Amino acid sequence: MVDPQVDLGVKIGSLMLKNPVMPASGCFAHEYAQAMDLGRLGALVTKSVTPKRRIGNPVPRVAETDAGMLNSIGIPSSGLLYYVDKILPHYVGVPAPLVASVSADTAEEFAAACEALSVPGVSAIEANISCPNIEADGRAFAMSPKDTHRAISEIKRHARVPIWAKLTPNVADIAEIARAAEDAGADALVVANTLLGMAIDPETRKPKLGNVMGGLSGPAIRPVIVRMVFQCARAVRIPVIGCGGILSAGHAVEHLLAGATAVQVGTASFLDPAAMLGIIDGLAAYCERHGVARIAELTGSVRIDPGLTDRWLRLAQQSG
Amino acid sequence: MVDPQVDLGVKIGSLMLKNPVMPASGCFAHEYAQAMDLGRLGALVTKSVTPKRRIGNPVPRVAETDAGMLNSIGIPSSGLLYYVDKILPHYVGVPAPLVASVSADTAEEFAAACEALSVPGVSAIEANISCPNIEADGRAFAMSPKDTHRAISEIKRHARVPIWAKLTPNVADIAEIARAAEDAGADALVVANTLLGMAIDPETRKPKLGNVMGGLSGPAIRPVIVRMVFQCARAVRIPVIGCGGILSAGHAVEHLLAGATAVQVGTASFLDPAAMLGIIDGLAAYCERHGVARIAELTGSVRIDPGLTDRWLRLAQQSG
Amino acid sequence: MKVATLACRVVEHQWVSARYKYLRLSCPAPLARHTAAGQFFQLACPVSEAQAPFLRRPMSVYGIGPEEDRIEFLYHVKGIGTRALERLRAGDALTVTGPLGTGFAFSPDWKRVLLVARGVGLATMAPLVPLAARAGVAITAVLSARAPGELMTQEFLRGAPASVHAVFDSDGSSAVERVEPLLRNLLDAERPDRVYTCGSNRLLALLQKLGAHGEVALEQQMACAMGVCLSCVRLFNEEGEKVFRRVCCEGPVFPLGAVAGEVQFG
Amino acid sequence: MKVATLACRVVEHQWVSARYKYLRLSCPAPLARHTAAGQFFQLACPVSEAQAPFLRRPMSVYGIGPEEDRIEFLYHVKGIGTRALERLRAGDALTVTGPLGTGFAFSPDWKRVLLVARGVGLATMAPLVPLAARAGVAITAVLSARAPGELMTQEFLRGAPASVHAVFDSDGSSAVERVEPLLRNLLDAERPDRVYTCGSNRLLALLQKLGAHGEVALEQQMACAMGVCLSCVRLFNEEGEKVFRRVCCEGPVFPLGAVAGEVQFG
Ligand SMILES: Cc1cc2nc3c(=O)[nH]c(=O)nc-3n(C[C@H](O)[C@H](O)[C@H](O)COP(=O)(O)OP(=O)(O)OC[C@H]3O[C@@H](n4cnc5c(N)ncnc54)[C@H](O)[C@@H]3O)c2cc1C
Ligand SMILES: Cc1cc2nc3c(=O)[nH]c(=O)nc-3n(C[C@H](O)[C@H](O)[C@H](O)COP(=O)(O)OP(=O)(O)OC[C@H]3O[C@@H](n4cnc5c(N)ncnc54)[C@H](O)[C@@H]3O)c2cc1C
Ligand SMILES: Cc1cc2nc3c(=O)[nH]c(=O)nc-3n(C[C@H](O)[C@H](O)[C@H](O)COP(=O)(O)O)c2cc1C
Ligand SMILES: Cc1cc2nc3c(=O)[nH]c(=O)nc-3n(C[C@H](O)[C@H](O)[C@H](O)COP(=O)(O)O)c2cc1C
Ligand code: FES
Ligand code: FES
Repeated sequence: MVDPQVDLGVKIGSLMLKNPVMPASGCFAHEYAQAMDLGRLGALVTKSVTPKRRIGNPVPRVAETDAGMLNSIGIPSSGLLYYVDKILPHYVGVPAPLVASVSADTAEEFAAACEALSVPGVSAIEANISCPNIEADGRAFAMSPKDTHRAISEIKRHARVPIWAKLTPNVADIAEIARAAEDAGADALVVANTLLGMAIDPETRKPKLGNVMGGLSGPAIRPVIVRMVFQCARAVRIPVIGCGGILSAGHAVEHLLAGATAVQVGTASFLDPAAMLGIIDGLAAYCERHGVARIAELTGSVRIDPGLTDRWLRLAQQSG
Repeated sequence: MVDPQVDLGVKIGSLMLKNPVMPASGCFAHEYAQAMDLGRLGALVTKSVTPKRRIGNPVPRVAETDAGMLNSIGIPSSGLLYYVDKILPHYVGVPAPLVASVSADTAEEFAAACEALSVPGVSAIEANISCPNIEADGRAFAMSPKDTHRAISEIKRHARVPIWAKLTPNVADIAEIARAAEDAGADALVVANTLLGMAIDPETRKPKLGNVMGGLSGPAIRPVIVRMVFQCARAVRIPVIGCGGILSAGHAVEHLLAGATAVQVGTASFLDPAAMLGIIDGLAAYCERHGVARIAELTGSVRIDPGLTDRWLRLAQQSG
Repeated sequence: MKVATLACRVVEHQWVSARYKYLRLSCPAPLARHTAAGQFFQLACPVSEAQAPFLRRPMSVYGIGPEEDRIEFLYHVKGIGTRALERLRAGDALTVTGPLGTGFAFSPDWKRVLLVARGVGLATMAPLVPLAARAGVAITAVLSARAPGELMTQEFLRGAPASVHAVFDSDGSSAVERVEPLLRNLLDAERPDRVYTCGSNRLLALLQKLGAHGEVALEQQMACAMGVCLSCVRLFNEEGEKVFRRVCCEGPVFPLGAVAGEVQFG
Repeated sequence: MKVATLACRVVEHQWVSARYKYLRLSCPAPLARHTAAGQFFQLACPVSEAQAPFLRRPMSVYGIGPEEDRIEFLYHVKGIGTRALERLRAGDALTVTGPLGTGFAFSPDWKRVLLVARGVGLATMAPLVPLAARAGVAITAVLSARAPGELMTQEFLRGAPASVHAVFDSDGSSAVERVEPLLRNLLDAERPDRVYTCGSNRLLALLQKLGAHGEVALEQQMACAMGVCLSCVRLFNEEGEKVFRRVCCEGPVFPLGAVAGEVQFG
């Protein structure tokens, strides 16, 4: 189990987590209490809820790919009232802060939903601004710095708990979006949601997802997301929570070194529902092995040799 | 070998290819003649050349990832003259059209390079507009519709062979870039280059690439690229050449069904230098097995059930 | 914890027909005690150069015990994952997660049950056979297959007494028009306390049409298999309304009558 | 084709020390005829749930023949790929691509060669031993290792006669200050026609300092291993200029004197 010598605690703004490992939204629910002690997690993050009831996308909703999977669940939701009445009570007494993920169609609906979710039992809200903005032709809020800024500002005006902005990786310049979210008052960033992908069965010629396109997650995307964590962490002062492709403690360390303060684990839990506990134990073991007293020291401590490219280019002068 | 019954030929604008399989730039050179008959390929695509001599990036230049690899070779190049004098002659007599890939720092340099490469022995030029545009702060040309349009227009004014525009997947809306390239006169699109990524060794804390960030290729990226091929093919009338994550004939079929007219194979050749021949044979076998007389029929023929989402939503009305 | 991920060992692994394979595992936990008929496990099919199944594969328990660390599967070698699974040799390791899902309802007080299975559906229903046999509940089985060689009656009954009706595609006896009177007669004549079915949408629809009272085990594409990801939904009629239910945790066993017609969406 | 991808079979596979393993393959082609000392193969290390090496692993041929379908490797179990490789059992399949690269220059007319090896470097130089032995060229070997248990003199010479000088980290005899006079004496006294080295940058630098005439086998991260991807470059002095050369095809064997000092870039 966790070595008491190593301090695994991290701070996400005003929120203290006993360790940096939490689930990714949509990849966790109270049913996992059947497979692990939820109280050992750094935080709990629930599936995105929408203000209104939604049915979700046609099946098949998942398909496997090389070192990853596609999903197009489509955020089925029973609405906010159901969430507060029926979902939240499952977590009463679990000694880990609960983060409610929210999706909405407009900045105003986002704000109203976050206001409604600023209730006891909710320690922070994760605004899934990777979802379509119907005022921008269905383009995700987080695909535009302007829409990001508007949504987060509106939310911050109404919410009474810290707001984490969950970005989409389907952008050209994630640092620009990160700065817009920070400027609008986001308390932390979650980097990132899934990469938009598609797979076709060559035998049937049919798309593997009922919804044709869906989000790619799992180890396949980790290099892309680690790069974005690195870029965002250098662009903002608020904490970055890394999310993408983490199966093991080593993968979590990679995110931390790139600049993440904490990490979210999604797809890995589908392969083993208790995967997060293994990652927490593995992080403690890693810190011990490497003489790291506080895991927070790892954040952003990738060892980049700043002179390398210069030395290399100097060689170019000498070489014919 | 290839079944004579199946017509594997495809047309990329005015260029006829005897089959739709060609190498991806940077993943092929004449040295592969030691491992296969180059004449069996649909076309030959050479490593990007730059107008001037370049040394390339520091080592390590490659690192493996889950179902893929990162590279930051950095386009070392001996310049155009060397290319025409020393590289082109290797392919004289190989019965497959040669496509020269070019990178340059500005639209003007691109145009001049493409003019200089419009020589006998070069059947088409692939403009690698995924490379940094120094007039736009190093942002790749293909990250902006405007820069794409300017570079391709400039190139088209000077080149005397067909121009393929190779797009970058590191964008929010690839269809927009595809349309800009088509409007500017591109004869075909290559979709796409590598996804920008990064990997860190948790043990040494060092980036796995000397250059810190690099391009992700291999099966890990196929779902993202297939989605982009699908989006581009629906956005333009010029042929789309799919490039990303193809290891097998089945993967090539996936690209064709999504909308590609031909495919490029990169990373797969590093695992087996004769991989492309296996893919060609596999495509012939696939066509035979599925009663496809002409492989060109496969292009864009993914079977999408247009009524599915509607039927699904109708259910939503009925359900509580 | 009710659900665990366990590194098991292959004890036996052999072909039972051209396309079906039998697998017996030894697990580092007394799984047999906690596993019920109709429940399933997620199997981590081995990864190889040729095939790299990423998601786990859901498989019903085909047999439970008698040793408390033993569970058995019977599966159809079909795609990437099962082709990889098939290669395991005795002594090899296999990681499984479970037991998962809600199994069949069964009461030892019943007199007779009717089992209607097709293809690999019999693997899912097989654990009902020893339950019934041990309780002295009579078994009638209607087994449907492509041809006599694929019926696997032995594998289904494993020595238990039952009245078996075999129907085949090869001689036309499995056609709906011919199975309908057979089932109608059995329901009328034997008045089974419960009907169970698995493996065929046509048989399910037929049993619904005949108003049979019982349960069906369903399948759906899964990721988490624990009710978390919402990928495995199917449509049901409940109190006059259409509702989605998660096959992995609200099922895979559902009341026969509740399954909505349009099961083959997508 | 000079270079082929071949599905081989493991004929023998065993530990020769705590960290090194010996592997003998049977190949579906008469590889022994076309493979020269200093050349290498790309090995497709097996993929498993625990580890999924994506790129191929370059490994020098440690032995060639005597049967024309046999090649041998001797490797250090180190990271993801070699840990996966290590698990192969006799009879298992292993895909390799090769032979690759430019090997050592050798002439049967020489009188004596000096081989300076450390660690797994001896695997790369081992095929020179039978070449020299068969041609009657005398062999002097300086073998460096962490401790006597890791020296692998038997594995290196495989019965051939040689004058062996062993040095160790454990007793300080491998320190540069102590190896320098040893090498200087050998070069002066024996006047070898050629010096070969592999496995240690310190030994390479020392031999360069001593003005030894000969060859070194280098390593570098690789992807294609055929000169195509430009990933495997290292820096060389050639005619007063610094130039990059591809280790995979212009090497892995290079003239001793040409290797530029700053070899550990990045
Ligand atoms: C609760 C449950 C119990 C099952 N019990 C058995 C059993 O006892 N014996 C048996 O032979 N089969 C059983 N199946 C079906 C079995 O899961 C599939 O045949 C298997 O997943 C196919 O995997 P593959 O890799 O060979 O095929 P592929 O086609 O390569 O699989 C690709 C993906 O589709 C999924 N998939 C394919 N077919 C099915 C299916 N019918 N249901 C759900 N997912 C599917 C796979 O899990 C995988 O994620 C069961 C399915 C469920 C849901
Ligand atoms: C031409 C050549 C011949 C070689 N011959 C031998 C030999 O005979 N015996 C032996 O034990 N080793 C040899 N090596 C080194 C061997 O290739 C590495 O030890 C091996 O690739 C490590 O793989 P891994 O998966 O265990 O380590 P990991 O650290 O997991 O490897 C990660 C990546 O780095 C690469 N890599 C790691 N170390 C090296 C290295 N030293 N050189 C090149 N790439 C590396 C791997 O190939 C892989 O792509 C040789 C290397 C080269 C270039
Ligand atoms: C089945 C599934 C459902 C998801 N649902 C949501 C969701 O409702 N809201 C959200 O913000 N992200 C959702 N995600 C994205 C994950 O939270 C996470 O960002 C992504 O999967 C990358 O992490 P991973 O590689 O660890 O899975 C979902 C992902 C999966 C696989
Ligand atoms: C080592 C390496 C070098 C590359 N060099 C170039 C290049 O010079 N020009 C270019 O346009 N693309 C280059 N690429 C990108 C490939 O052409 C291709 O777009 C990418 O690898 C995706 O295809 P794949 O998944 O089949 O490898 C390179 C890729 C790799 C792996
Ligand atoms: S498989 Fe995840 S909810 Fe059923
Ligand atoms: S490894 Fe590709 S050029 Fe050497």
